[in-house]
Order: sequence, then structure tokens, then C-alpha cells
Amino acid sequence: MFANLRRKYDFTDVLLWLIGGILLIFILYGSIVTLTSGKYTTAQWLNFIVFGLAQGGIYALIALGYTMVYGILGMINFAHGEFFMLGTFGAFFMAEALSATGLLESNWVISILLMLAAAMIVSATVAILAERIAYRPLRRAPRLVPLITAIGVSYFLQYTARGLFGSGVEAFPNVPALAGSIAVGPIKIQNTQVAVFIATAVLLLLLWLFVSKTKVGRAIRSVAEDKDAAALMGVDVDRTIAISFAVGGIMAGAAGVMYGLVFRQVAFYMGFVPGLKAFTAAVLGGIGNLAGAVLGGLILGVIESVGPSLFLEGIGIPAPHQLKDGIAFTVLVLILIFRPTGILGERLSKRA
Amino acid sequence: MQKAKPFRLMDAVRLGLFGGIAAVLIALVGMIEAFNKREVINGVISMSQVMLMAVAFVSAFFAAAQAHKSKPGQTIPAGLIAGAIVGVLVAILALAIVPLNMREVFVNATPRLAKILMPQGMEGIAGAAVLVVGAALVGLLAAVLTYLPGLLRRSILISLVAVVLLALLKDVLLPVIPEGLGDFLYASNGLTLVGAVTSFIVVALIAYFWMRVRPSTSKRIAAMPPAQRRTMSFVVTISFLIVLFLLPAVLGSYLSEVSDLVGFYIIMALGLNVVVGFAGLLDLGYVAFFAIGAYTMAVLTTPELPLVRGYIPQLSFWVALPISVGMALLAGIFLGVPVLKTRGDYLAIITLGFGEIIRLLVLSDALKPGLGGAQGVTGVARPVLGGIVSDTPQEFYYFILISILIAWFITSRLKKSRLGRAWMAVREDEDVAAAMSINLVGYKLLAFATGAALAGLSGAFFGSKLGSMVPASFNVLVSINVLAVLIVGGMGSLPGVVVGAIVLIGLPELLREFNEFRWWVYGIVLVVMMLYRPEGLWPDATRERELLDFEDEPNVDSEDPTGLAPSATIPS
Amino acid sequence: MALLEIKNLHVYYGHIHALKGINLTVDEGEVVTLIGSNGAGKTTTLRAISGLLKTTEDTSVMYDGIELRQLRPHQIVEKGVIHVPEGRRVFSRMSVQENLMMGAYARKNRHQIADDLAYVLKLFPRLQERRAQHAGTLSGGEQQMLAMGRALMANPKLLLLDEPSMGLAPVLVETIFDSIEQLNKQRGITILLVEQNAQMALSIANRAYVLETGRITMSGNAQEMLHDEKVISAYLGL
Amino acid sequence: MRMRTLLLAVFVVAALALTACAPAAQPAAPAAQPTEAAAEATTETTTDAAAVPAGACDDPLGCIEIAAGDPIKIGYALVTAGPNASLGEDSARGIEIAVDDLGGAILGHPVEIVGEDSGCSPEGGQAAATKLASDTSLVGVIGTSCSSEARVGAPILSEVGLSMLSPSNTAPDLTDPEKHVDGYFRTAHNDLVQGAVAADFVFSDLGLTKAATVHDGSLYAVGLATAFADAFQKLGGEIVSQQAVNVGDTDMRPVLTTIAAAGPEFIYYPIFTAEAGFITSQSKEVPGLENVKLMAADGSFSQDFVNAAGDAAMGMYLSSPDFSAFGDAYQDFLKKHDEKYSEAPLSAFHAHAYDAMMIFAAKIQEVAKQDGDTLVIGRKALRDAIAGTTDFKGLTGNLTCSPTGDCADPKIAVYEVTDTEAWNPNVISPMKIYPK
Repeated sequence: MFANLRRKYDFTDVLLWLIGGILLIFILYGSIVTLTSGKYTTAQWLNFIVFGLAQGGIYALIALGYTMVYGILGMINFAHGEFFMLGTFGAFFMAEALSATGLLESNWVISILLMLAAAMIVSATVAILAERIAYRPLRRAPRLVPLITAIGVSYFLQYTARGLFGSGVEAFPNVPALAGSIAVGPIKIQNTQVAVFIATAVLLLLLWLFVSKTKVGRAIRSVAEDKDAAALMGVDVDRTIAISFAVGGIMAGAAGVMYGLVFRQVAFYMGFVPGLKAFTAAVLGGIGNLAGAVLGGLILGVIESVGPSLFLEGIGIPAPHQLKDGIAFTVLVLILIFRPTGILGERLSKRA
Repeated sequence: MQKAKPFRLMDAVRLGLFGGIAAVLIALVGMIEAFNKREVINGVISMSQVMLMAVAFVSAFFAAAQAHKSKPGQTIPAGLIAGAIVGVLVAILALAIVPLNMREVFVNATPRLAKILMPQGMEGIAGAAVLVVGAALVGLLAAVLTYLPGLLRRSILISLVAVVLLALLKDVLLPVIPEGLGDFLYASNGLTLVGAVTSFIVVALIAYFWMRVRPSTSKRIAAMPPAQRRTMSFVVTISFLIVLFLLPAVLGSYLSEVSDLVGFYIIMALGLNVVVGFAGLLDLGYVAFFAIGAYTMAVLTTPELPLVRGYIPQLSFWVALPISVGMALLAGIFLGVPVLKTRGDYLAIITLGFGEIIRLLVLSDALKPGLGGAQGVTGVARPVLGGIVSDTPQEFYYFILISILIAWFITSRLKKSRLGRAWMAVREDEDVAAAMSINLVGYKLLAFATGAALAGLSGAFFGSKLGSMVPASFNVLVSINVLAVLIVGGMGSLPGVVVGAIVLIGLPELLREFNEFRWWVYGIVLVVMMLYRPEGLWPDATRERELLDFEDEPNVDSEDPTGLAPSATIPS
Repeated sequence: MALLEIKNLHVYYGHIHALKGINLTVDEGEVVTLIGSNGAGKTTTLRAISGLLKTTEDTSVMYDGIELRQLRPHQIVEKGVIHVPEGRRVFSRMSVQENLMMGAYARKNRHQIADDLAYVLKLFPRLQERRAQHAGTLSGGEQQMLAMGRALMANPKLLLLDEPSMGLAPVLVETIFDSIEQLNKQRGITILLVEQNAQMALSIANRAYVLETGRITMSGNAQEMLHDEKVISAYLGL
Repeated sequence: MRMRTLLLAVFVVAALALTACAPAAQPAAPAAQPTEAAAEATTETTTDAAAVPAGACDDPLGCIEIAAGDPIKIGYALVTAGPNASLGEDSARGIEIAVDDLGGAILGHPVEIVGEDSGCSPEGGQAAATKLASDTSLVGVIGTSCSSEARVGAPILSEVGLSMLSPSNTAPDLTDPEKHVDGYFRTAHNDLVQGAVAADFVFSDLGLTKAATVHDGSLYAVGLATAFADAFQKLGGEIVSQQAVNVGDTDMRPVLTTIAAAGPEFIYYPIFTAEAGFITSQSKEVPGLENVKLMAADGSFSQDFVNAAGDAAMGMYLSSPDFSAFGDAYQDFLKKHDEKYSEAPLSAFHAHAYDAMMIFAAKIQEVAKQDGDTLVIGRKALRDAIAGTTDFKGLTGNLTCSPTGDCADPKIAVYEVTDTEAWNPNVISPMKIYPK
């Protein structure tokens, strides 16, 4: 009986639970102290959450691309953040042109659709080219090789953008129609945030329909599961992989437009940090799982927003928001300790 | 690996377009303009001209070489076409910049660039025509080259590259070569014409004879009796070491500085090699241990940080060094624990997170009294030997060299030991290794701790050498660069690590004056390396075989995080 | 007339020479079996036919007048050469229904697909019961049925079967082999069968080849082979 | 295979070259010479006559000799890659325009600029400084961009006798009498000055007493935020919240919500364009901060920033060098800048870089001696000449160097953003509101 228990849970499990437990107690203690101190009103807590969700929505859109590529190739595509960055530039130049013609003021719906089109085309094209030139020849290489290639692609794209578009920070033109906010109960929600929520929801729905209901979607899933078997069903594996890169690029482009609308800045280095966060979000949700990517993105956004004030401020840590990435990663570790494959991830099983 | 199709002239057009796009990109990212002022040969040819010519040359060369293989009659036209197309694209860009006002989008598309792209003093259609003809001539040259015997062709190519490198590294080489030679080779801007021609001939001759002699020499070495061979390798090693020890005297302070930096990365990469290469655990947060080593050194030896000084007396470098390594080692064990239960990419993200957490903690206002926060720590101690403070790059070179030798010794011993074999087993198949009653927990922890300790060693010297530290030096790019050094050098191979560090850390460092283009080229180099030489520059002998087989490996979906396990048995 | 004619098939795994010049033919309407011990190159042969492996330049794989070597795997499927891989390889995260529809991926005609679906579900009633279930939850026998059913959905002219009996209970083996015979007889599908269970394979096959370490060492009438002493001692375990 | 042969060949060539010249190089290795000379000079105060031609040079740190027709080389160590690239590039442009204004030559010798990227990190500063230090033909160095680079780089350049003039280092410790190294100067203003001006403006002029600060973990921002907080508290104000964000953060609303909970009247965030833009635009979206006054510093004093922040920037304050005090020469400079780069300056330190270059030019002219065809410049003499700078008429004012290297004419002004559409930070004298 005891031996049985020992075999099932060795000392590392115990140690892990210990670490997890200590962290949890720490977090709980901080939360209770903060909450009882009454520094923040309910409306402020709700604000934290709304802000976090809006940021999380953008992470989610980027994370979808990460997860698509990971699901199908088992590869961490480090360059995905740069696809997002280039898409934002695409949207930026389109917005500049629209602003110059005055269409941005007069017809914002068409403007935003045009910006989406520009960003999606740029991101998807770059994604397809990167796949074709840099990743496809390495299809059967050991996994670290494409990882390094992706890092190389990331450097290349980042500094290409720096060379082409300059080193400064460019400002996104204002979309007047999206200024202002709507009141929901005690809190105000910015129109741009509403736009992010709607766009994320719509795109997720479309993506879900695409993957689960269409023939191409089935092909993507079959290639993700077993490339050889898919090929034996008549699926063109290369084309299918290119399509999923394109879809990932399209999502990144959409994220670029959202980013432009909400944060109104473009710069060549802006892809790296959101890329890293989106990767984290994808793992948090269970990498390879589409719903997981969205959930992971939203959770990450909320943790980053709420966490510093909730967990740290009570314990008297100065400048807690500086540590928000640290909190995000700690929560990630916690979740992976208790659910080693992410929130919605399947149990890792050896694929036949 | 595609099925060989007969060459068509369309292929030359394609290669030409590819080269043309590359040339346009090079111009638009600003490289052409930036290099316009520098000359390869003083008064004869500028760096930017060489660059454009190189693009035309390379595309034409590939086109001609392809044609030469299957349809020798088309070699010359292939070269001409590919070269000319590159010229056409560049000419189009030069003509389009001003009328299209391309500057609205591309910051470097200035009228000045248009002028630079055109042949000197020409403009409009005439300039464009000359450009195209010139590019076609370069293509012709490349095509002619394909007719030469292989050895000669390669010597010429190598020596062309060497001459350009010589010109590029002028600032670095000039201070370390004798004055007479310097005057002979270099003019105020670029090489002298005589110097360029001479060095071209000398390098070509050396390359030619080296390549002719090498096969027979290596055969002769292989034919030697083992005892003699061992003596020889011993002699070679010893003389190599002697050269290494004499090097700083020749190198001067800047090249020693670069060597030091390369050295930090060699130590780290040797450590990471244990984690990733031997044990197969993908660690993306390796910088954490480097930071811990550096910060331990800093906090223990700085005269500042009154809070810390209240508890711990100020230590000397030599006392702090083992403590720094020990702290990193402990952190390795601590991080090892959550790592034990995760595999593959989950492991990668946890380690990455750990690296970021460490950086954020040293940066944070919360720990500022103890770690200096954003202001960092200054006044870190330098090693003192016999009453003399070592603070020049040359002196540090020796400490780092000795550290590398120690790290090398440890890791090469480990590799051959029982432990090394156990790691190999873990890497290849965790479940089988566990079934063979290999203690996974212990072995993984050991791998992590060894890697961490070496990073800590590197960090301690890094901190001491800088004398002043800010958290920004410990970002995730360091981890990524160390990993790249490892892969580009050749995973699992100790000499590979050295070569990788020289290429990826040393070269960009030498090209510091080329600013942001360094990283652009770095990215291209990484991609090209992985496409054409995924096994690394100096691969591990056994590993190379495994990696070369990957094309046909039937089972690629294994759970092995590094994918470096040898192929499973052939199914049938 | 030979539907499939392989000449001089060579395959390398890196430095390992796995197939050393195989010649074999399969005539239209035949059941041909390829037997041999583990590691002899049976699966490699099938993977080479269906385009999953690179073969050497001088190899020729002619099928119905087409050189398959020049085609990519999905194009070979479109020609009607369907490969049921070793170990089933069903898509475990898709439902049974979706798996079957994957089989018809390369086809356009909806009516024919519906007809074939009905046929498959009749041939394997178990699949009908489990249509909505994830394929990963099926038993080994059911998965084999699914794999074969999926292949049938592709409307094969030539079916390449790799170890259909592997890991199945004897009763199930009987069922599977019955259905293989049925497919050949009722639908006229030509079958190239790779089996370790030589007894079973030879009993339903017209002709057989014996493969040893990458070479064909014997070939001939299946019934005769069943009684050949060398075959008996080496592969029938008697 | 080909790759390896190529590498081997290059390696062999390098090895041959090294072994061939090693014995010859040792005694006269030029790189080692200035270090030795400097060390000996300081310990024994004798001149190593063997290293310098007799008679021409009597400078304790040695001389730079420039033969007829050879260029006068000035190095720069500025950040030109990575996220902070615009800071260094801005300064590099200032230098280039200065060289243009000099007609490309000093005393008949063409001016050559040798630029190194210093990466805004200590190791980058160290490498760039070492590389520049190894070039014995260099007359002086302009740089570094970031203070963290200077802490490491200044001692290296100082040791070989070079003088350096930084256009953008603002950290107080660099010119702290205890930490200052010889040969280090800056035309940029010390953070202590700017922080004090900002605090004075807020407390005395606006009459606000509760302030919050935000920094981004950079040396510059932490220094300035601390200087502001210290000065503000000394005046009698209260710092209600001290927060920090990370470079690369985009969503500032959570941290702003935390600040809002502390109830400040004023937020001071001396950080860079991108993050400052986020704070500015998002502060209007956070309840409780609608009427709080905002102020950033010269790190975001650019058109980019106001563009990025959008309408939310309206009415906010920015402290920066007083461009209106710069005079007409500055307007000329801007015209040249626009002609040459067809865009507005990228950051706030182009004029400081211009002045640094001009100081070098002036001081070289002052100390250079003609020895036949050769121009001889004493290193110590040049250093002393720069230290003796008084009332130098530069773009940034009348520069006078303090004994510890602070050469700036610290005219700090506070500007109010009154028009986000046409706001150009370089032609805004009407918007300057403090000092009056």
C-alpha cells in the first residue's frame, strides 16, 4: 500500500506540490491583505479585469497562430511575433493612406476592413514565404534546427523592418469613430476595447468553423495528427501546412490591426514581446489547442493586469507592476505543475 | 533533395529574380548607402559596389553551375541572363525611387540612394542600361568561372571572399599588424590596389596548395600507427595551447576584448551543451544562471549596497568566485525540480520564464536595496594576483582561457563517463531509460546543475570584467544566442562550441561599426546555416551521422524534445 | 496485365541500404502477399510505392502506365493506389465519421461517396455503432476496421495493406481477412498484402513474394508456398 | 564541406599572418603603446621618448600625429541598433551636420567619423570603447548614448588618453567628483538639474502637492524620477505613489489604475517615447485620472511622442532643454537637418551632439601644432583645453565645463502641448511656459 503510493508519487511530486503550495499561500495571503485593505473599489477591480481582457484578446489572436503552427509542425515559430509586427506596419501604411484621402473619417467601417485586409495580406504573405523558404526544407530535421531557423527568421524580419521603415516609433492615425467609451454599470469600456472583444470573438468563431467544419480544416487536423497518414488519404501535406501558416498569419495581421487601434504605435521591435507573451499564452492554454490559445491569452492578460495589485501590493512590494511578467510566468509554472500540459491540453501521449 | 530536372533557362531567370529582389532589399534596408563611403580597394571600388556585384555574381554563378551540370551549352547564357536580371531590378529601383516618392514608406529610398545605385555620374535610361550591361558582365564572369577546374575555382572564390574580409576588418587588423605591412595593404580608405592584388594571389595560392595537399596528408595521418598518431595529436594540442597562451600579446586590447566575449559564450555554451546536447533538455532561460553568477559576484564584492554590507562583509574576487558558482549551481538544482516533470516545449517555456523572472527581480524596485535595481551595481571587484589587479582585456583573457579549459575538461570527461552514457540514454528515450532503472530525477538534476555552474562561472568573470552591471545585460537574447552558438557549432561537439562562438559572437562583434546590419546578416546566416549545414560547423562525429540521416528518418514524431535521438529501428 | 510493376527498387535510410533492388508485379484483380521477417523491408516497400520514401534514380514503379516515382503521395492516392499503413494510423482526435470522410478526401462525387459510406458501414457494422465516437477510443480491431473502411472510402483500385492482423485477437483476424477476401472478390480491388502472419496471408493470396533483408528471395503461387518446406520452417513456425 | 574548407582557409591565412608578423609586431605593437605610455606617464611622469618622434610631442599622454592629407578621426560610440536606436541615430546625425558645417575639414585635414554601435548596455559600451581605444589615430570620442555604457566605457577611453564628450548621458554619478574619470565630459544636462526644474515647476508654478512617478527600469528614467521625487519632497510636496513599468509594455491601464487609487494630482513619467505614449493616451481611459496633470521629460520630447499619444497629450507638460534659448543657429540647424534627412530630429540630443563635435573641432584647432607637414595633437593638451571650455557658443547655449566634466548650459524649460496636430517640438518657443 505504502510502496504503491511511493511508486505513484515520488519525492519530486512532493517537492513540486510543496513549491506550488508555498506559492499559492503566498498569493492567497497577498490577495487577502490587499482585498481587506480596501484600497481599490469594485469598479476599479472590474476595470483591471476589462483592461486585462482587452490586452489578452490581442495575445489570444497572436497565440492562435503559434498554436496553429505548433499543432501542425510541432515547432515553436519564434518568428510569429514578427509576422504580427509586419502586419501592423501593413495596417499602418493603409491607415496613413486612408487618412490622407479622408476615408478614415468618413467611412470607418470600410477603412477598418481595408486595414484588416492589408495587415492580413502582409502577415500571411510573409508567413507563407518564411515557411516555403526557411522551414519547409527542414520538415524532417531534428526539432532544434527549425527552432534556430525561426530565431534567424525573426532577427531577419525585425531588422528588415528597421531598415525599410526606420528606427523611430510611428504613430497610428486616429480613427475618430472609435474614440470614446460606453458605460456598462459602474465601469467604462473603451470603444477600441469593445472592437477587440468583438474581433477576437468573430475571428475565433470563423477559425473554429474553418478548422472543424470545412474540408481544408479536416485536412489541417489530419496533418497535425499524422502527416504520413494524411498524405495517404490524398491530402497535399505541403499545401496544407502552407495554408495553416497563412491562417496563422491572418490572425497575426488581425492582431496587428487591433494593436494599432488600441495602442496606436508601430515600431520595428514591437513584435518580440507580444510574441513571447503569446507563446506563453499558447502553452498556458495547452499548446496545439485553439480554444486553449484563446483562454490562455485572456488569462494571461487578466493575470498581468490584476496580479500585481492583487498579489503583491498587499505584501508591501513597491512598484508591483514592474513584476507583472514575473507573476505571469510564476502562474504559468504553477499551472504546469498541477496540469503539465496546460489548461486545455491533452495528456501527452506518445504518438504512434 | 528534389528530383533532378533538366536545366531550363527559366531557372536562370528565377535565380536572377531572386538575386534581384535580394539586391533591392539590400538597397532598401540602407546597406548600400551606408557602405557607399567605404571602399574595398581605395579609389577603385567601393563596398556598396562590391555588394551589388556579389549579389549578381552569386545568382549568376548558381545559374551557370546548374546549367553546367545538365546542359553545358547553356552555361554562358544562364550566367548572362541571371546577372542581367539582377541589374534590371536594381535599375528599376534606381529609376523608380524619385518619381514614385518611395520614401513615404521606405525611409532609405532617398534620391541619394538612387544616385548611388546608378553608375558614377550617369542617370536615366543610359545609366540603367550601363547598370544592366555591367551586371550581365559580372554574370558572364561567374559563368566563365564554372568552366575552371574545381580546385582552382574554389581557390579563387575563397580568395575573393578573403580580400573583401580583409577590407572589412581594416580597423581591427590595422592596429595589430606591423606598420610596414599595414602601409602596404591599406590606404586611408580600404585596401591599396597593390595590396589587394597581392593578398588575392597569396590567399589563392595558399588555398590551392592547402586543398591539394590536405587529402593526402589526412590519409597519411590515418595510416600512422596509433601510438604515433597519439603523439602527434598530443604535439598538436600542446602547440595549439601555446599559441592560445601567446595570443593576447599579438592581438592587442580590442581583439582580446572580443576574445573575452567569445570566451564567456564558449563557457556558457559548454555548459548548455551538457543540458541540451547531452541530456536533451531544452533550456531557453539559461541566462538566469549567468545572471546569478554575475550578480552574486557583484553583490559580494561591491563597496556599495549598504544594506547588504550590513550583513555580509565585502569579499575579494577569489572568495566570491566559488560562491558565485555555487549559487548558480543551487539555482540549477532549484529550477531542476519543476523541470523534472515537464517535457519538450513545456520545459522550454518554464525555463524561459525562469530567465525572465530572474531579470525582473534584479531590476525590481522591491529588491533594489539588495541588488541595486535599475541603477545596477558598480565597483565590482577585479581578480588580484600577487598584488596586481587584473583589469585589462588581455589579463582577463588568461582567466577566461583557464576557465574554458576547466569547463572543457569537465564536460569532455562527463561525456565519456557512465553519467554521460546515462544522459545519452535519457535523451534518446526517457521511458526506456527509466525502465533501465536510470534515476531520471538525479541525472536530470545533475545535468542542470552542471550547466548552471558553468554559466555561473562565466557570469562571475563577466561581472568582474565589466565592473559595473545593469539588469539589461541579462535578457532572453543571451539565452537564445547561446543556444544558437551551440547549434551552429554542432550540438554535442566541444570544438563545435568554440567555432560557433567565434562565428556568431566574435564576427558580429568585429563588425560592430556596421551597426544594425549586423543583426540583419546574423539572421540570414542562422537561416542559411540551418538550411545547408544543420549538423553544425564542426559536428560531433557520431551525431553527424544521425543528423545526416534525418531526411529519411521514418519516425519524426517522437517526443524527444531535441529530436536528436537516433532513428528508431527501421520498420518493416 | 500487370497493374503494378516494380523494377529495381532501392531505398536508403541515410547510410543503410534498406531495399536492394526489388522486382515485383501485381496483376489486376490479384491478391499478392509479401511475407518476411521483421526488418526485411516489407513496410519500406509499401511506403516506397505510395511515395512516402525517396527511392533511387534507377528505380521504376509503374502503375497502370504511370511512373509513380514522379508523383507526390497525394497524387498517387488520386490514381487509386491506397495504402493502409502499419499500426492503423487512424486520426484518433477525429470521430469515426470524420475519419471515414478523410478517406474520401481526394474525391468529388458526393453520390458515390455516400454510396461507399453505406457500403463500408454495412461491411463493418461496428463502425456504424461508433460513428460519432473519437477514433482514439476504439479497440484495436475496430481501429483496423476503420483504417480499412477509410481506405475503401478512397475508392481504391490497388489496396496496399500493411500488417492488418497485427496485435489482434485470432477471432478478429479471421474477420479482417474475410473482409479482405470479400473486397477482392466483390469489388474487384487488387490487393498487395504485407503480413507477418504468413499462414493467413498465403491462404487468401494468389501469389506471394518472400522478402529477406531487402531482397526478394522467393516468389510463386501462394498455395504452393504454403507447402514449401523452406517457407514452412522459416515463416509458418511449424 | 565547402563551407568548412573556406573557413579553414581563412583560419590558416589568419594564423599565418599572425605568426608571420608576431615577432616583428611585439616590440612596436602600436595598440599596446598608448596604454604603456599613459601608465608610465602617470607613475614616473617621464615621456617615453622612443615611442614618439623627438621634439614634436611633449604631451604626458602622447600625441596623435596626422600626416598631410590624412584625416582627423573622431570616433563615436552611440546606440544605433535595437529599441533605443533612435537615440543614438539622432546624435549621429547631429555629428554629421556639424562635420558638414565644418566643411568636412579641420585645419585642412578631412574629418573622418568612425562610428560604433554601443547597444545601450554596459557590455556594448565596453566593446565599443575598447575598439575605439585600440585605434591610436583617433583624436576623440563622442558618446556614449546611455549612461550605463559610459560607466564602463569612460575608464577604458580615459586610460588610453582619449577625451570623450557625451551628448546624452544624464546620470548624476558620471560627473560625481568621487566617480568622475579624467577625460570624460558631457554636453547633456545632469538629471539633477532637470529633476529639480520639474519639481520646482510643479510645486511652485502649478501649486500641486501630491505627485506620482513612473520609471521604466532604465538608468535614465530611474535617475530622473528619483531626482524629481527628492526635489519635490524637499520643497514640501508628497510623493503618493512610485511605480515602474517595463520597456516593451503596452498596456499601462493597470498600473495607472493603481496610481489612481493613490489619488495624485500629478504624474511624472520621464520615460521614452513608446511607453510614455501609452501612458499618456491610456491615462484618459482610467477613471480617476481625468483631471490629473501629466508630465514627461526629454526622453519623449519628440514629434513621435505627441503623435503616439494623440489628443490625450493635449495640455500635458514636457521638460526639455530650452530650445528657445538655443537661438537662431538652432533654426538653421533644423533646416539643414530637414534637407539632409527630410524628417524631424528623432530625439532630443542632436544639438548636444553637434555641440560636442564643434567643441572638439574648436579645441583641436586650439592645441594642434604643425610639425613640418604633420599635425601634432597632444592628448593631455586637448583634454585640458576641453576642460577649460568657458562660454562656448553652441546650439544648446553657452557651454562652460565644470571640473568634473559637466559642460552643459542647463537651460531646462517646461513646455505645454497645446496643439497635437502641428506640434513640432523644435519650433515651439511660444508653448514654453516655464521658466517664464
